[in-house]
Amino acid sequence: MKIIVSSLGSDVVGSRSFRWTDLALLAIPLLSVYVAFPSYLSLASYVAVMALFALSLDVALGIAGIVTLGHAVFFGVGAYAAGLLAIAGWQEPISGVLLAATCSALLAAITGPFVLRLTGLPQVIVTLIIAVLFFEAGNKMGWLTGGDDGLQGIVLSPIFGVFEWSIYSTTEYLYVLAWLMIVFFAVQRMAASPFGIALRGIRENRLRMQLIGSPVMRHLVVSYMISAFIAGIAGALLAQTTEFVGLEVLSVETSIDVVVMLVLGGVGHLFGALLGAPLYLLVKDLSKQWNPHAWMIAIGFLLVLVTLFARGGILGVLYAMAGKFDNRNKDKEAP
Amino acid sequence: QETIKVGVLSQDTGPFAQNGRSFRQGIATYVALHGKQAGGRNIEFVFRDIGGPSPAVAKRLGEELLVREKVNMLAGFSLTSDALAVSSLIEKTKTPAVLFIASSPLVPKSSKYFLKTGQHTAQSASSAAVFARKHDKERAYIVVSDYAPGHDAQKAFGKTFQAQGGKIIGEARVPLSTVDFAAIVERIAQAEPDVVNVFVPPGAPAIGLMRALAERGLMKSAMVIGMGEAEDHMLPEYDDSVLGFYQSLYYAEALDNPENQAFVAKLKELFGPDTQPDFASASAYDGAHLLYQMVESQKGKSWDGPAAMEAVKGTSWNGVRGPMKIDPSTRELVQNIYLRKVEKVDGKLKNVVVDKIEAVQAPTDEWMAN
Amino acid sequence: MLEIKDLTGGWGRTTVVEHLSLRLDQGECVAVVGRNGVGKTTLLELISGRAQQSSGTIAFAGTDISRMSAYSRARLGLGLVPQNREVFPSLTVREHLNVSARPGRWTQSSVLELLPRLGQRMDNLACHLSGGEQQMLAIARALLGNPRLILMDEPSEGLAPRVVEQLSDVLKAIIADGSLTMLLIEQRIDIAMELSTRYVIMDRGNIVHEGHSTDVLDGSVKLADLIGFEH
Amino acid sequence: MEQLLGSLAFIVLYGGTYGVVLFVLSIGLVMTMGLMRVPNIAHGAFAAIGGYMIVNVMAKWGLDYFSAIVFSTICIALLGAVAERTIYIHLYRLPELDQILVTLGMCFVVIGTLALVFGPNIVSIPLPKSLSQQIGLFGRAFPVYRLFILAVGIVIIAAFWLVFDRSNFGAQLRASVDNRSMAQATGIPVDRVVMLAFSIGTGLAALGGGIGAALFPLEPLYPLKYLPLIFIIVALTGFGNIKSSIAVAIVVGITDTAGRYFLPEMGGFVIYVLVIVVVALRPAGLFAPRRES
Amino acid sequence: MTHVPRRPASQDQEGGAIQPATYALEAVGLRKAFGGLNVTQDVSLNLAPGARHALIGPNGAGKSTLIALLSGVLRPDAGTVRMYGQDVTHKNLAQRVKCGLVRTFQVSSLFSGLTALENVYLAVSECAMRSWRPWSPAKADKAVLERSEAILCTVGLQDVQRRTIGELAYGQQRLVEIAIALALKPKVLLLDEPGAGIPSAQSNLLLRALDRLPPEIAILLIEHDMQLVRRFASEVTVLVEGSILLSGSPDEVMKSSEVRTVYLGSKRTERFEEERAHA
Ligand SMILES: Nc1ncnc2c1ncn2[C@@H]1O[C@H](COP(=O)(O)OP(=O)(O)OP(=O)(O)O)[C@@H](O)[C@H]1O
Ligand SMILES: Nc1ncnc2c1ncn2[C@@H]1O[C@H](COP(=O)(O)OP(=O)(O)OP(=O)(O)O)[C@@H](O)[C@H]1O
Ligand SMILES: CC(C)C[C@H](N)C(=O)O
Ligand SMILES: [Mg+2]
Ligand SMILES: [Mg+2]
Repeated sequence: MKIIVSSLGSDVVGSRSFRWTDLALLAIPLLSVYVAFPSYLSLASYVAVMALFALSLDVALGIAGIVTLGHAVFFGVGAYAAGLLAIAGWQEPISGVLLAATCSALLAAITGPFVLRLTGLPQVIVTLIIAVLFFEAGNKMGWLTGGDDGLQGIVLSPIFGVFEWSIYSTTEYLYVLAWLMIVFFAVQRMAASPFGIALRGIRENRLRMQLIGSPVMRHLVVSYMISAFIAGIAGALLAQTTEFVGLEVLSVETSIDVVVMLVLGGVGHLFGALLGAPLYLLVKDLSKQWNPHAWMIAIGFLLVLVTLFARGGILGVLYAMAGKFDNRNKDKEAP
Repeated sequence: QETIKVGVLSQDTGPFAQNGRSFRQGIATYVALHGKQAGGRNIEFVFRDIGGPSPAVAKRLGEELLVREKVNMLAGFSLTSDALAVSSLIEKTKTPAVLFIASSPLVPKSSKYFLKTGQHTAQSASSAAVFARKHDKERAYIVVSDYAPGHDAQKAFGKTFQAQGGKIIGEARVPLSTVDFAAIVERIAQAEPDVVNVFVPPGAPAIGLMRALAERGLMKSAMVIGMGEAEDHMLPEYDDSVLGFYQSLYYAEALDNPENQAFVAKLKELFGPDTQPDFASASAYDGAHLLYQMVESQKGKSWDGPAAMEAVKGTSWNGVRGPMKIDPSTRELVQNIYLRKVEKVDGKLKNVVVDKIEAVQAPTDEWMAN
Repeated sequence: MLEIKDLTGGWGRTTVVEHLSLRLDQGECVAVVGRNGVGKTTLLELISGRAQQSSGTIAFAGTDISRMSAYSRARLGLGLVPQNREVFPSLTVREHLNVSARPGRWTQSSVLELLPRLGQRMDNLACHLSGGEQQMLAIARALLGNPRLILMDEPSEGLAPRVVEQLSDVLKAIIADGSLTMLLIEQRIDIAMELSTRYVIMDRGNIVHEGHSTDVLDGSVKLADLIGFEH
Repeated sequence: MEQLLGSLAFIVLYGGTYGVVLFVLSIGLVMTMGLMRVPNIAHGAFAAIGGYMIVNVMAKWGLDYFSAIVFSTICIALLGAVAERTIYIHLYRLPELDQILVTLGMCFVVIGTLALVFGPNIVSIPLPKSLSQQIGLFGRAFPVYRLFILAVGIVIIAAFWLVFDRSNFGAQLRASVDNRSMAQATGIPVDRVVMLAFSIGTGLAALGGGIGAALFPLEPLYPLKYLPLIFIIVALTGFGNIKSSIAVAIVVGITDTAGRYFLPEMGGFVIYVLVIVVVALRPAGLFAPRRES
Repeated sequence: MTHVPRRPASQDQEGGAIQPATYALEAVGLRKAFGGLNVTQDVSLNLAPGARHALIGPNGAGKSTLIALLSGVLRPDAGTVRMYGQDVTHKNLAQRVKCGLVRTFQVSSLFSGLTALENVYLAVSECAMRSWRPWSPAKADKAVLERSEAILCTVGLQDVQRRTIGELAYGQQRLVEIAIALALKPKVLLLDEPGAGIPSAQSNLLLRALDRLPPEIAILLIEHDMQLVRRFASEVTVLVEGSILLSGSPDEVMKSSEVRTVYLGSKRTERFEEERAHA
C-alpha cells in the first residue's frame, strides 16, 4: 500500500520564492505576544517548541512523504541529550542544542536506512514500534535517564553569557523564538531548492525517481536526518526551558500529538506547523476547562472535520481561497 | 481581606484521572468542614490538570500558577516526575509545596520547600514484609511494574523481608503496559512461594494480575500482598478473584478514628452515598489541613512562605489516618501503616483492616541505597 | 439506442465537454477522433457515469440515465473499456471474469476463445500482466457483462496487430448483426475507420465534424486535415 | 522434565487462546485495511463500544453473558454499517494519511465520550459461572473460559471460509476497493458489498472485545491501547490475506506468551522485536505479496 | 531518413578487456522467470551507438520484462548487461541512469502531484547534479529551468507546463514521459510503447523529437504500431515467448511468414505491403 500524503503541492518552480519580508511578517505577531501577554510567555515558549517540533515533522512528512508515528524518538533523544550534557557540566545552551540535535540526526542516520526502505503502512507500523521500544529503553535505562522519575538538576549558563534565564520565561521565549525563526527560514530555503523538489519527487513516485538517476535512499536519509536534527533542536529547547526531562518526551502520545498538530495546521506548507501547534494546544486547553474529558472529543471532531472538509488544514483553506484567485489570473494569461 | 492562593497540580484526565478526582474531593471535604478561612485569611484553591505523565506540562502549569495566578503555595502532585519538574521553580521562588501522594524519596530531597502528606514508598513496602514475617511466611516472590516506584517498593520489601529472616525466591519486573499476567503468574506458581508481593498501577494491570493469580490458585495457596492496587472504590471493578488480597498502606476507609468518621460522612454527603475515600483523597484532606496550619501560623504577619513551612516542620496531629508527625530533618512523615484484606461483607467486597504497624518511619537514604 | 442532447460536463468543477449532442442507433459503431485533450475520454466517461455532468440529457434505450449512478447504467447494459485499462490489480484474471459475468451471448469460454492469451494467465494477478494482457482483460471484462452498448476508449492500445485484427473482425460481425452498439475512441485512424460505420471529430469539447467511415477508407476524405494535425 | 512439559502445555494453550482473541479482534481490521485499504484506526473503538454495551445490557437489562454478547455483536455490526454509509464512504477516495487521521479523530471522540459517560476507570464483564470454572486438561487445570474462546474462534474461521472461499464476495470486495468507480461500471453492487464487509468487521471487533475482555480489559483508552498489537497482526498477515491472519495471530499469541514466560522483564517486547526482524529480512515479502500498481 | 548504423564488423565477446568496447548496450544470455513462467529465456541483444532498434512481439512475449532487466528494474536470474563494455548487471537503477541508460514506461509513471515543468525540472536537475543543493532556490537556477522549458517545447507541451500531471490528458502525460527521458541526456534510450495514446497522425511529433536527439544515442523501441516501427527503425527484433525469433531489417522481418502468423496477422501485413509500395 502506498501512502499518499495529502499536501497541496505548491508550484515551487513557478511561484515566487521566500522573501525576507515573509520572515518579518512572521516575526511581528510572535514578538507582539512578548509585549502583549507577558504572563503567558511560558505557555508561548512551550507552543513555540511544539511548533518547531511540528515543523521538523513537516520536513519528513510534508516534503519527503515519510509517514511516521514515531517522531518523538528524535524529540526525546534531543531532550535527553541536552539534559545530560547540562548535568554533565556542559552548560552553554546554544552549543548544547546543536550537540543534542546532532545526536538525533545520528540516530536518524542509523534507523533511517531501515525505516525508509519501507513505504506506506509498514513504515507507519515500524516507526510506531521503534517508538515503543525507545520509550521502554528510556524507562529501562534509569541510570542514564532517571527512568520514570525523570531527569532533573539541569542548570544552564546564561545565553551568550549575558542573558539570564528567568521564571517569567522572558528569556526563554525569545530564545526559543530565535531558534524557530532561524530554522523556519532554513527549511523554507530547503523546500524551494532543487533538493526540496527532489524530495517531493520521491514522495510522489519513488521508483520513477530512481529511474531518473536520483540517489533516492541517500536523499531520503538526509532529509530524515534534517528532520531529526530539527526535532532534536525542539527537544533540546524543551529540556533547556523546562530544566527537566520526563519520559513522556519519548512516548507514542507525543508522536501522535505532533502529527495531529501538523495536520490541523496543514501538511507540507511549513507555515502549517506554526499554526497547528497553537491551535491544537488552544483547543486542548479551552475544552479541558469546560470538561476534563472533553478535549479528546473536541480534538477528535476537529481532526475529522479538518481532514474531511478543510483538506490541507487551516492553511489549506487559506491557500485554496488564494488559489481561486490565482487561477483566475492564470486563465487570463492563457491564450 | 487578604487571600492566600494554593495552586493544585493534579491529573484530572489521562491514566491517573482517579487521583485528580480524589484530590478535589479531599480538598472540598476539608473546606466544607473547616471553612474557607484560616489565620484571618481567605484560602482559595486553583486547580490545573496536567492530563497525563507530562512533566513539561507540569512545569509550565506550575510556572503559570506562580506567575499568572500568583499562588502562595503549591499542592497536589500524583506523580514523582511532576513534582521533580517543579522543584527548581519552588526553589527559585521559595514557594512551599505539599505533596499529596507522590512518594519517591527523591522529591523531598530535590527541594527544601517540599512537604508531604503521602508516604515514603518504603514505609508501606517494608511494613508488608514485616507483616508477612509476622505470619511466618518464608518464601517470597516479588513482582513489580518496571518503573521507578516499583523499583523502590521491590527494594524495600526484599530488604526488610530478608532482614527479618525470610527468603526471596524470585523477583520480576514486568513492563508497565502488561495487562495479561498469565505467563509471569505461571512462573510464580512453579516457584511455589508462600507470599507474593506485588506493586502494579491500579486499573487494568492490577485487575489482570489479581485475576491471573486467582486463576492459578495463588490467592489461596499464598499470601498476596500489595500496596494501593484495590482501594475500596475500585473493588467493584474486580470480580471475586481479588478475595483475600492484602494491602499495606497508610490509610483505610474503615479506620474508626473521629477525624476519619467526620471526613467520610462529609464526603458522602457532598459527593453522594456511593463515593468512597481512598489514600489520595485522605492525603488531600490531610494535606489541606497542613496548608491551613501553615496559613494559621502566619496569622497577623505578612505572608512568608518559608516561615510558614518552618512553623509546621515537626508538628504532629491526628489526621484521618490517625496520628501523624512530620520529621523535621527529612520532612518525611511518621505514620501508621495499616494492613487490609479484601473480604466479602454483606455480599460486597470490602477492605477490612486486619493489622496495623505503628509509627513507621521513613528509612534513611543509606538504607535505600544499598 | 443512445441519444445525447446538449451535454455539458467534466471533472469536478472543470468543464471539458460543452453542449454536445450525439445520437447512436442500434447496431451502429461511431468512432470519435480528435487531438489529445479535446475531451474524447471525458465524453465517454460522462456517458458511463464516472465524470460529472452539469447539464443536458443522456437517454439510453429510451431511459433517461443522466442522473443514474455508474452501477445502474452498467446494469442497464452499458459496458466500458476505459482508457487506462483500470483492471483491478488485486484480482486474478479468473476473478475478473467471475465478478463481471452476466448472462448473455458472451460466456467465459467464448471470451477466452477470442483472447486465448488470457486463458493461459487465469490465475495471475492483474497487476502482473503485461500491458497488452491488461488491455485484453479490460475488453474481456466489458464483453462478459454482455452490454447492449459498449464504450471503448482506445481499445487497440498496446495490443499486437494480430490481436487487434481478430478482435475487430469479431466485433464487426456482432455490430453488423445488430446485437451490439459501440462508441469507439481510437487513435489509430485505420482501425477506427475499419470498425466504425460513422465518425465524429471532436475539438475543444464539442463535435466539429461528422462523416461516414467509408469516405475515409476510400481516401475521399483526408481526416488528418480535418482534425488539424500538423504534418 | 515434567516442569518443561508443563511450561510447554501452558504456553501452547494460553498463547493459543490469546492468539484466537487477537484474531477475532483484528480480523475486521485485516479486512478493512487489507481488502478495503482503509487503515481504520477506529477499529478498536467499535470493539470498545461493543464491550461497554455488553456490560450495560447485562447490568441494566439483566441479559445473560451469552445473549449480551450476541446482542452487542449484532448492534455493533449495524452501527458499523451506518458508520460506513455516513462516514467511511467519504474516506475511500482520500489518501491513506487522511484516512488515518479521520479514523484517529473518531477514535478520540469515542474515547472521550466513553470517559465522559462511564468514567475513566476500567469496567469488567462478569463471567458466568459456567465459564469461570476450571477443568483438567493435559494434566493441569485449565479455565473453561479459554476453551470457550477457542470454540468461538473455530466457528468464525469456518464462517469465513464459507463466505470467502465459496463465493464471489471476496473478489467483489477487492474489486470495489481497487477501483470503486470502475467496479460500479462493471456492474458490481459496490455499496452493498463494502457495507456488508465493513459491518462484518466491526461486528467481529465487538465480539472480540466482548469475549476477550478478561484478557484486554475494557476502559476508555482501549481503542488506542491495543492498537499496536492489532497492527502487528495486520502487518505480519500481509495485508488482506484472511487465511494467513489466523496463523499469524496464533503465532503472535504464542510468541508473546513464551516471551513473557521465559523473559519476564523484556518478554513483552519480544513480539515487537520479532516484527522488526521480520521487516528487516523481508521488507516487501511479508507485508506486500503483490506489487503496487 | 536517419542514417543507418552499421554493425561493428568483428567483435570478440570475451575480449572486452583487450578490445575497446564498441556496443552501446549489450545483453548476453538474459534469463528471468516469474514462479514457473519463463518470461525471458536466454536473450542476447546488441545495440551499437546510434542504433535505431525496434522490439516487437505478441502480447506477453516479454518485451517490457526485457526492458526492465536492461534498465535494472528487475534483476535477471542469469546473464549480463554491459554498456560500452562496462558490466552494469549489478548496478541499480539510479547508477544505470547515471551511465546514460534511460527508459520510459508503458503505463505512465510520473510525479502526479507536481507540474509538468517540475517533472522535467527534476530530471534535468538530477542530470546536472544539482539535486543536492539544499540552499539555493530552485527557480534561481536559470540554466536548468531553461533547459526544462526547452525540452517541454520539443514535445509540444509548452502551453500546459504549469498544470499538474493529474490535470493533463492521457496523451499529454505520455509526452511528459518522453520529455523526462530526453532530459536525462541518454546514451541509450529504451522506449516502451511511447506512441500509445498519441494519435497516429500526431506521432510525427514524437518521431521528430527522437530525430532531434544526437545521432550517437542508441534507441530501443517497443511498439505495436507498425507504421511507426517502419519509419523509425533500421533493425527489428521479434520476441516470442521470451526468446528471440529473428532479427533483421524491417522489411525482412515483416515479410517473414512466421512473424505474420504469430504477430502481424494477415491484413495488417497486406496493408503494410501496400504502404511500402506507396513509399
Ligand atoms: N480524471 C480526470 N480528472 C480531471 N481532469 C481530467 C481527467 N481526465 C481528463 N481530464 C481533463 O480533461 C481534459 C480533456 O481530457 P480527455 O482525457 O477527455 O481528452 P482526450 O481527448 O481523451 O485526450 P487523449 O487523446 O489524450 O486521451 C484534459 O484537459 C484533462 O486535463
Ligand atoms: N511479476 C510478475 N509475476 C508473474 N508474471 C509476470 C510478472 N510480470 C510479468 N509477468 C508475465 O510475463 C509475461 C511477459 O510480460 P511483459 O510485460 O514483458 O510482456 P510484453 O512483451 O511487454 O507484452 P505487451 O506487448 O502486452 O506489453 C506476461 O505474460 C506477464 O503476465
Ligand atoms: C501506591 C501509591 C501510594 C503510589 C503512588 N502511585 C506513587 O506514584 O508514588
Ligand atoms: Mg482519452
Ligand atoms: Mg509491455
